[in-house]
Amino acid sequence: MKDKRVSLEEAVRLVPDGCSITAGGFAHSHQPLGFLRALIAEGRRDLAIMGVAECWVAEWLAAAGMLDKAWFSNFMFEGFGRCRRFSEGIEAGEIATEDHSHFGMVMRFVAAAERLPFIPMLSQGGTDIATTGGIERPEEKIQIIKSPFGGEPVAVTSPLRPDVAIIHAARADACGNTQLDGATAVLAEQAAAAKTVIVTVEEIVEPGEIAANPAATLISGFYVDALVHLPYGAWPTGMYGYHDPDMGFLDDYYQASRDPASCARWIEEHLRGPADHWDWLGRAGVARLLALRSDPALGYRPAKDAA
Amino acid sequence: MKDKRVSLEEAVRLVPDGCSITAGGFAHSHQPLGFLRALIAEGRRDLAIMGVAECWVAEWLAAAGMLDKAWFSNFMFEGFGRCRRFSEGIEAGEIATEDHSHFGMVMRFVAAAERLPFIPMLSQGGTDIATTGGIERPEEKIQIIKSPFGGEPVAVTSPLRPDVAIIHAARADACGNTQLDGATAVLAEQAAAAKTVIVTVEEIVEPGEIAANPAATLISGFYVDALVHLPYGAWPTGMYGYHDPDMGFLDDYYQASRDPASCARWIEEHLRGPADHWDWLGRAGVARLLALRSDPALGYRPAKDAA
Amino acid sequence: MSRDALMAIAAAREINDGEVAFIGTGLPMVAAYLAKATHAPSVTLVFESGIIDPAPLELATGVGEYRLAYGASAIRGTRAALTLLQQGRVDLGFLGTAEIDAYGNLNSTAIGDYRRPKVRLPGSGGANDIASMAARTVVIARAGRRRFVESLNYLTTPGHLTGPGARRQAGLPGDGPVRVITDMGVLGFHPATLRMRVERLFPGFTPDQIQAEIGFRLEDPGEIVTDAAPDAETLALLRRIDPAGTYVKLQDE
Amino acid sequence: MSRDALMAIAAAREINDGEVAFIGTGLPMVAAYLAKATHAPSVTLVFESGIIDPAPLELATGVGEYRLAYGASAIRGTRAALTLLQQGRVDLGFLGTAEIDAYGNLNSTAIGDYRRPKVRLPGSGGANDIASMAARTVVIARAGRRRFVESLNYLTTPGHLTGPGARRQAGLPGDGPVRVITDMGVLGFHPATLRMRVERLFPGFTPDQIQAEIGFRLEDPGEIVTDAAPDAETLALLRRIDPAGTYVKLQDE
Repeated sequence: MKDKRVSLEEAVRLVPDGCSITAGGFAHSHQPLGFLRALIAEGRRDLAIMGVAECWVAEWLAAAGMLDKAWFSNFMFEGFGRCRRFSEGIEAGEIATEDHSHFGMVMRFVAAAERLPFIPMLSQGGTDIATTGGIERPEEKIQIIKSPFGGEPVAVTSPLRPDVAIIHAARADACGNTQLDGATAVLAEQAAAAKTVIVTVEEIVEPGEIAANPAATLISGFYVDALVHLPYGAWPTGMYGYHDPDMGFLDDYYQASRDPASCARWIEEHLRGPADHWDWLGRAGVARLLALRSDPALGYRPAKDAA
Repeated sequence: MKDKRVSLEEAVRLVPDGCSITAGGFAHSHQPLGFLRALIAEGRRDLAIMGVAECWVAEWLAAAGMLDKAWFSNFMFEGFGRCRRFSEGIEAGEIATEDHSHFGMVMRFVAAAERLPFIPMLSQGGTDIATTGGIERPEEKIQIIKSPFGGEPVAVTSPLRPDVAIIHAARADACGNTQLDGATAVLAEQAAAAKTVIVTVEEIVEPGEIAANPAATLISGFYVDALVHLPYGAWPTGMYGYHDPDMGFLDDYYQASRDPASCARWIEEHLRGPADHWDWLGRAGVARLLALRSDPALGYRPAKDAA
Repeated sequence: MSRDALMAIAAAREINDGEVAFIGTGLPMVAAYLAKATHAPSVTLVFESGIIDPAPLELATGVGEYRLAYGASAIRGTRAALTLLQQGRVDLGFLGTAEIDAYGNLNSTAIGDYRRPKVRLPGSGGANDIASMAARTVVIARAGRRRFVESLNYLTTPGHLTGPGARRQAGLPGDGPVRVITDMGVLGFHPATLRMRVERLFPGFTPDQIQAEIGFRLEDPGEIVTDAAPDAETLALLRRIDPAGTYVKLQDE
Repeated sequence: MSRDALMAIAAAREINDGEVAFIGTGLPMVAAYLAKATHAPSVTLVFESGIIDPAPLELATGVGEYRLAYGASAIRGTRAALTLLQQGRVDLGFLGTAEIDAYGNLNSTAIGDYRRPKVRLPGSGGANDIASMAARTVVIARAGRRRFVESLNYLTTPGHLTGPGARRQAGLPGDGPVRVITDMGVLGFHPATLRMRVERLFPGFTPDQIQAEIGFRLEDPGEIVTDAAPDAETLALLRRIDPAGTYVKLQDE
């Protein structure tokens, strides 16, 4: 395999105006927000998201006015509430949507990854997900067909291929053999489905460290186009085994997002303001970041120790 | 979850005459031969195998006169040659066959496991695997249909559900949460597809030992019907991280299998002769078994140390 | 006695020992740990994040939250968790909703026109998958005429769709909802029509009080059970599982 | 100079740097490590057992053999390995065979009638999957009229099937075989008919000698290259990779 390491700036250039992205993460965990901040600071237009649960990516793209379309299954802020800029963007007709179940999105990624023109699945049938199109015509997304073997009705869905996957993970070797601890969300399927794959990681390690636990390799290097060493690249979302989500910082955004004007100021100050990744982290401050660190025996920071 | 532990004798009773079995293993690795020996000693008739690479299970069932039918993709003895009793059983018209590619077998297991009436795949089309039936009518196994989205031709295959899966693994907790080190072959798909799942393991461990590496759990306890503590349960095939295959013992069988009469004597002596699992291992002898043990840093026994 | 507590206890009652239950954040998580601590010690809990059978030391505030991973017998990804549903390995799932109709169909997508909604909601997530593929489901929804509606704005998650036979025609393997747990009592589905009717009442409520909060006509009930007030031991357990009352307050506000 | 060595060197030449190659036991494994040690240091090797990109300390005697696992960057199961083929991530696969026809279709299933064969062979294994789904394949087969036949007893593994267009109609995404490496030289496929023809000769062989060992008429060749004898460095590398001559003997017997 080849060395995939590039700078954050080089990786950001792989995301052009008008492209569709999918991003790793689940709820307040391992969303590639370090990369996203750099992308927003750089500025892009007319992006589409194809996502399962990367609520912060969808919301910040919407808040930055960069999001046009969303193929997705669920974006909300667990413990807070709705993604306000994203939801209001849809209500205002500024963001077009195509809805799915989680499994529906995952299976469209799988079909795209495996070059299958369709894939059967046992959910989504009988609902408006299957019959009400927002971007596609419904019959392009889901159909109920009869099994060629027994004639039973079964739903089939079509492939959906994002242009770029952006994933933050725990560690990789220089060739991009990538591991993540804890629940792995949809990272493997997203990486396999996308045309271009960008991985940011907490640590770049020697190949021997990957080979020491080869069963944990989630994304092999041949899927990866660009690898960026980006510690705290998920912050303010968390990174299992490294640090908890920064609920205070997330709440700060959530409060600002209730009002379009205050939200715009927040985006300007926090996402477009920092000079680079280190400035972004530096403004939070070392004490704040280190206070989030996981207890290694638990994989998280117990309540009694919380920052 | 519930405690799944039973004795080897109780587990053997879960395999009735006339049933179809699938067994874990790949080449000379982790085939459930301790269980198989007990099954052969107990005696069964008219069994079917649904297998990918469990050559020793197929061969010994054939040699013991217990095998009627085989759905499979490849049975051969890597480094030795053909499975003689199995192959000659087919040539004599005593064993009916249904051929697949490896991926074809795996996808039929996946379809059965996931309740899908069919599953699309990109191999097997255009060949006699798709058009020549040995047990099923060909159109029951594979068809080429047109995608309902774009009209492209794509092969679909039907589900295949074994009655019993028999799997030897490294370790499980009492509830049957099962782990295997090294390449995991088709174990997860076989366990998910079968109606009844029997797992034999080198070690039964405390739940905490499973929870210490939860990403390595290959088969969750709710798939498992019976769990048997059966050290060296793969012998004379190997167990990655525990012991190498016993190539001498395997070769002893292979040489005997060249002739039906000598093969029958071998089966009688070695498989039907031992009183129980401990006698089976005891006849091999402690020194022989321990000489196969893996180097823990390598997961195998390097050539210079080989028994 | 809080309505939260009554709902959590009613939800826990739906879980049988030895089953595999697919659990979301919030009240179902509290109910699941209540069941596990009482009548269903060998239930296996599965979460859509890919966490299977954990033994968390503290109540988690989300299905992907790190404290939920502690002690899990398996951790994978979302596809693996959802595939358990497709495999038919999940006996029971819990669902919440913004709107529900008489057949137990749910809307968590949009109020108003789909393309230009008055209120955009979060979307299905795993709800449609649970409702389609779990052997049975239980909906948890406080009563109210804006929630229990004659006609949904958008059908996100299948209940019994249009009634008997409709789920099979749509290719859905699970049997659909068996209960709807409200804050006044528990509704079930009439076996012939698969439309909702009252089955159990929480202490102090009447069928008419429930009907008054439901925007469609409930089927005539069969036999109705009235629950007793929960005992002190159960309430103490709830307090231990959710000490801060994050999801289940023991006193109504 | 052994024919084994010439075949292994010809096979190694088919591997380009940076590619993902699906490798089976035997001569292809030696060829793959020869390529990796010379012109293709960043090739990724994938094995059907689920072992990806290993760095074995000793030559393995099988794709599931434990010494092959050493240093692997990923280890999964067979489904994951075969799924790489379906994903189109595999550039190249190697195949062996008992019978091969003019289109590069292979038989490794049965000689004689399928249901009552004269000789039952091991069956497809992963060969059909590699041949169907890898971007391209290379067949390794010693010449001989019982191997290179006009008509197969059983078509296990697709070459170009019946010629141009046939693979697409059968739903096969890969482009099929590009080379057949024999012990006398290397055959390719005529671009218009997709039937076999001579492309390269090993030192000392002529096209007529190859035709004499082939049971069907080869297409007229285009330009034919004659290989030089391998250099000492390459032979030393082969010796280091396979010291016992398990798969590649350096002297013909």
